[in-house]
Amino acid sequence: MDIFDFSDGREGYYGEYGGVFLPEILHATIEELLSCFRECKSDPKFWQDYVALLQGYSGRPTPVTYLENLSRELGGAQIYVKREDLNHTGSHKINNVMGQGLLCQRLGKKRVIAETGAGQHGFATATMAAKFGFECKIYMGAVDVARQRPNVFWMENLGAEVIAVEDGQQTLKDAINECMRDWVTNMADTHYILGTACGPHPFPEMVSWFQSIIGIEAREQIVNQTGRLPDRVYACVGGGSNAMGIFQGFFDDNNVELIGCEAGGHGVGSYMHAARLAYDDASVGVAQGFKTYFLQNDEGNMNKTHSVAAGLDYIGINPIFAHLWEQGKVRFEAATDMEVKEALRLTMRTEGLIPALESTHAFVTALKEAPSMGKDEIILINQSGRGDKDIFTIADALDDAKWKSFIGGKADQYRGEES
Amino acid sequence: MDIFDFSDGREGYYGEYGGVFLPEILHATIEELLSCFRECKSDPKFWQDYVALLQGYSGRPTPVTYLENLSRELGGAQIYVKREDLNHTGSHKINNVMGQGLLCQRLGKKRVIAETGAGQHGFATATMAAKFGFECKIYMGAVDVARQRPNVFWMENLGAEVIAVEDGQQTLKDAINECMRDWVTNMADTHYILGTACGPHPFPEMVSWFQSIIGIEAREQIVNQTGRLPDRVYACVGGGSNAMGIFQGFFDDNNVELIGCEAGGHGVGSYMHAARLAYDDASVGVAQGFKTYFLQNDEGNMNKTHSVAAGLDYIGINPIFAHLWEQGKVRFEAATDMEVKEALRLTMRTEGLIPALESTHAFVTALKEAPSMGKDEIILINQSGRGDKDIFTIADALDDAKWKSFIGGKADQYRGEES
Amino acid sequence: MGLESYIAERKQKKDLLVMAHVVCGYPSFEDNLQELEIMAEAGVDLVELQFPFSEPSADGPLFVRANEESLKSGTSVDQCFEFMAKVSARFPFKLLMMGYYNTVFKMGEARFIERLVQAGGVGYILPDLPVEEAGNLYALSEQAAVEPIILMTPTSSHKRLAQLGAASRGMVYVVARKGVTGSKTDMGDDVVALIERCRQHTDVPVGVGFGVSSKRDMDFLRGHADLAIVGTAALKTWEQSGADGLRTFFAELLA
Amino acid sequence: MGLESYIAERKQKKDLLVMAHVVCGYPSFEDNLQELEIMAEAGVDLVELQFPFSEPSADGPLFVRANEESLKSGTSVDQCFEFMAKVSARFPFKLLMMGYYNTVFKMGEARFIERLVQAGGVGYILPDLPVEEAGNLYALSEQAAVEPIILMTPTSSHKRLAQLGAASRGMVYVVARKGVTGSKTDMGDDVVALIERCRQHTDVPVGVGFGVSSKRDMDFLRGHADLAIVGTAALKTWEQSGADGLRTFFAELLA
Ligand SMILES: Cc1ncc(COP(=O)(O)O)c(C=O)c1O
Ligand SMILES: Cc1ncc(COP(=O)(O)O)c(C=O)c1O
Repeated sequence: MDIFDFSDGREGYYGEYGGVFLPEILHATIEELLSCFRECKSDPKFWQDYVALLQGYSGRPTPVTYLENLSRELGGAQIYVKREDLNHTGSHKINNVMGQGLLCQRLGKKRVIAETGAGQHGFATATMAAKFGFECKIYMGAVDVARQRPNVFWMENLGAEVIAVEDGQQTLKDAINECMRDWVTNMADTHYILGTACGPHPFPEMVSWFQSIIGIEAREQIVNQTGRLPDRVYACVGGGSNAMGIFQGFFDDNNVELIGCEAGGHGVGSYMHAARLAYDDASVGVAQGFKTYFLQNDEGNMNKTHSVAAGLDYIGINPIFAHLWEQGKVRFEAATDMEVKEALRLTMRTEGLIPALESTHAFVTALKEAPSMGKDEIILINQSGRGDKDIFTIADALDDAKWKSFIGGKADQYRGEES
Repeated sequence: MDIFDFSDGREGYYGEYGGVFLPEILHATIEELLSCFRECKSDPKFWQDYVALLQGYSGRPTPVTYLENLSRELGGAQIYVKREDLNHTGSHKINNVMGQGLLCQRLGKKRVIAETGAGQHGFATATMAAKFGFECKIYMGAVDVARQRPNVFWMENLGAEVIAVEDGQQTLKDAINECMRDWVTNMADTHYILGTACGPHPFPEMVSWFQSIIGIEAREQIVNQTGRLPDRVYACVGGGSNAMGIFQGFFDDNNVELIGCEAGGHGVGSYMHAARLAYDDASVGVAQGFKTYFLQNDEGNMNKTHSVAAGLDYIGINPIFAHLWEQGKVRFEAATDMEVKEALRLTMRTEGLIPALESTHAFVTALKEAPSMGKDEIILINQSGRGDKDIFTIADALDDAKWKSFIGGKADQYRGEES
Repeated sequence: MGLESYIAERKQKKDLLVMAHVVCGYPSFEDNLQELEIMAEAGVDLVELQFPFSEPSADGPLFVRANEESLKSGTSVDQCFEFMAKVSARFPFKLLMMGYYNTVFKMGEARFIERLVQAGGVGYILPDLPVEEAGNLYALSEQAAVEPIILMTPTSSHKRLAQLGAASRGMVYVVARKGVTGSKTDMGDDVVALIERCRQHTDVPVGVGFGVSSKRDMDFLRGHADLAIVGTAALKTWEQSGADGLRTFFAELLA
Repeated sequence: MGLESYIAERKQKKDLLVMAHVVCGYPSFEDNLQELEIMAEAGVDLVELQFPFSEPSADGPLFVRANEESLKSGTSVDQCFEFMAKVSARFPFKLLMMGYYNTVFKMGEARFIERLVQAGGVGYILPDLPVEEAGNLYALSEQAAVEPIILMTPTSSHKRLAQLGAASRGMVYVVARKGVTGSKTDMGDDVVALIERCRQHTDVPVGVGFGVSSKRDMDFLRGHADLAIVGTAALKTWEQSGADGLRTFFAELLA
């Protein structure tokens, strides 16, 4: 299956989803980007350089780890984890960013902008910009700036300017709008490093292509380690880049079931979640440059979303998944905030892994399904990132008294210094 | 050169340094440990298992990254970095800990204890204990608990009990004493996972052996990447485990200069540092189970030490280095707190790397020496860990106003919840 | 009467028409009415009524906030159409719907055109709907005799302008500079050259917008453009100095 | 008179001798003197004077704090030796230096032995100096006729006990249980068996320490050990109930 073969359908469309819905002023920029991307994609040297860069800088290939303890405790399927958390900057986001960095070099642009939700994409972009010598501006919803301060701190120290976006819900979608506004002004010297497999064509395809390195590695690794293909592959889905990344390794394997795990937030019916496909609340619309399922009201205005994981808290699903879901090729489930907390606790204590809150959504679903599977069945989870960045959120979520009193003490110390 | 061939000298001695100076009650335990270790060391299968474990769980081999920008800016030697920061839990400490975990399994013990300074070793140990299913207690000086709270938070969430040691200077050495006290009581079922290449024999040898994986990989990688050996290799030295780890790859290469970088703290003459060999303030003594250079007064009581990097803030140098230094085989330099802050800033902005404060000491010395070296010369720095864990210290050091106001806001939020 | 002939008719009396802009429901529909009253008095020729949207990514800060506030106060699409109907009944100028494509998409393109016609609108501006995606909507528009206003920009290639020109009807909207609405444009040779380039590819009247804010800009555009499009500057004036201010603003602009 | 004959002599009058412990300079040398006075009155036979060290890793919490406080108040090795000289001149019991090897190492082994003899000490206990490392110090001690007190422990193998026994002089210190100083030991068959095991490998008198704190412990040890070694229990009593308490403590212990 080549979902990126548009020769039969319309360029940039996956079924009826995708496309380019942008102000006319960006038309030329998108054309330029698309042709540069086509050049890169058809140039084997580009991919080699890309892989070499990630090997040397980010520690790829990341391993696949067997979770012996959890598999035994749950008594069902054998559980394996693809360790994107071991990447430089702590998540899969670096893959896409390094790829777009190389592409930006080819475009001859000297400045990059990016939106970020959890801050991981911003962190990765700031890192790439430092390495490539690009000027860098990161747009981040003010709410996210507040809950992901450690990432903001690192971005700034890496030399990026971080703009807290005060519009709208002050989260990821608003940061994307703000990026668009920057881009329509500065496209001549600026490349927009979109952080996930959403947005106008060619972003979904391009980000998916860079992230496909996850699935290429993972397929080979799991086959080497277990002698066979997994029965199910789980990945969390914000914009869908890590999930597209790992799923692409298995698109041609008909017996491998692919499960996308969305943010269930407060659960079904709460309207405080970001489950576009797993729940029934989303409908098709056009926003942020593309057509897909959005959490929106009848008039097409976006609803408030919520997740304990800032990186999943997005209104739209990537257009490729909207299509694959309708085709029955990818199943969608949601994990609630509560379930995420429990699974995180369990994974930390049982395996010594600290998945990012985003990634933990994939663990929730996998751990729920593993017990009813056979001992000879194999599960692969994509651990898209590490939880270090979430210390404030996790400490809050687990209501850690010592952490709180530590923070109180620190605050007092700082106030003391001031006066 | 095989420094661990004791057939000519005394077992566990490096020149006149090393040995076992422990209460008689531990004699049998140390004998048992030594014989188990000898078994493991002579069993090629053990090493294979060890390497496989680290590959699958911690992402080894870690890459060697070329710092193109810094090399160009400094205009001297070509700078390469061994990326121990990409390990699971964020530092080289995991190597030793996983090795000792396997050994502990062989010993048939079910409980582990460890001291920790920066918290990296405790974090790694708690992680290993979760994975191996050991009960785990971590001793940490109360001062270090205060300055490394994020690591404490993770240790606890990984299921370890963390004890804040209130004795003495409330730092690393006091945590070691407390471990000894636990060990003399519970040795029957407890293995003491010492975190660095210090302490009584066979710890310096054993920790060095596990860490030698760094040097084995690094030598091969740098030769593959550059076609030759490096001219100089730099590593920071707390207890000396990461430095021993990388240096062992080059002990037989006479033209490779090895440079250990100690904590210069407030500088020469300040008596607020932990430079045992680079400065003139240490003398030979016996404490914490072994003989080496300690920062102590004339009567043999230990002096207060200081470093911006909790993991380097240790009174004694490992006995192997004491010997190699006297033999002129390893040069020692110190980096001050101020220099560390500058080098960290530079490395973040120029290369997108965030070395741990400990590792940054090696960067300081390397960056100081690189400009006066030839463009055809090669430098290899061991980046022993990542700086994420240091966010509070770095934010303090860089006096980051936004961070401080964020912490103030968090504290207010927590206080609000209470009332 | 179609948009193009309306413009032609008005142009017989003055050489540069003015299109103004109102965000429906911001600060309130009552305020909107007052603004429109002033515009009508001043002799404005065309008005865009912006239907607020939650993701106004082509708008600058002032309109972003206006969209947001309007939605917060409960503005619905129904209200916007009702308002349009009322306004078109009451004032001499013609009305365009301005908004984002999702508003149209969600209600259905056919229904949108139907309601637009019912409310008396003569066209629409959807900045995030490129011509490639607009085939069906344009066909429906043609049947209903309402005009899709196509945007031409400084970054459009000749080839692209040809394509846009071929699809253009009623008028084209020439975007005077890169960026979003709301900041000042340096009117100069660039803008003139751009208008010339656009005219090579279309015969419909040319409006120029983005940053038009003063009599000077009007004088500059006269002879080059058919319409000057005034957006942010008017809203800023209304916010800062109310009805009197706005009256003065348009008086000076149209003097 | 050497330590062994001293013990033999004292044992003629009573069947279980007592060795007590004082941390030099904690709470102060004056307090130490008072404590020793009380010990002397009660008939204590031997006293360990602990020279404080910054890393007392074989000690329990009470002694750890005592070491720390003593150093903080400025106690020096010179003062400890001076104090030892004064005490040995004044009291009937014999004195042992107790401390960590670094104190000895830093001043030089020969000098240490010299000063110990000058101060009237008859031996020393260095818990972190294993016999393997003690060759030179033991030789010097033999020349000076002071005794290194060797520790035997519940974890020592027969082979190890044989090695320790061969090196033992003056007396051996049998550690009644695992752990550091300061917690209670369950005196029972294990302890008796341990003492028996130790006696198989040495002929010198046997002291038993770690957790000895009551008349019951004394009664238990009588007939098995030659000396009961009392450490933490006495210091705890002093801290909690001062001179009177300590007097009662030893009176009961030695009753
Ligand atoms: C660790 C991690 N996982 C997953 C996501 C979700 O993004 P995507 O669905 O594009 O992988 C994010 C986004 O920030 C993230 O940081
Ligand atoms: C990142 C890092 N580097 C270095 C050290 C110093 O230890 P060693 O000298 O044993 O490598 C530590 C100790 O905690 C550490 O955390």
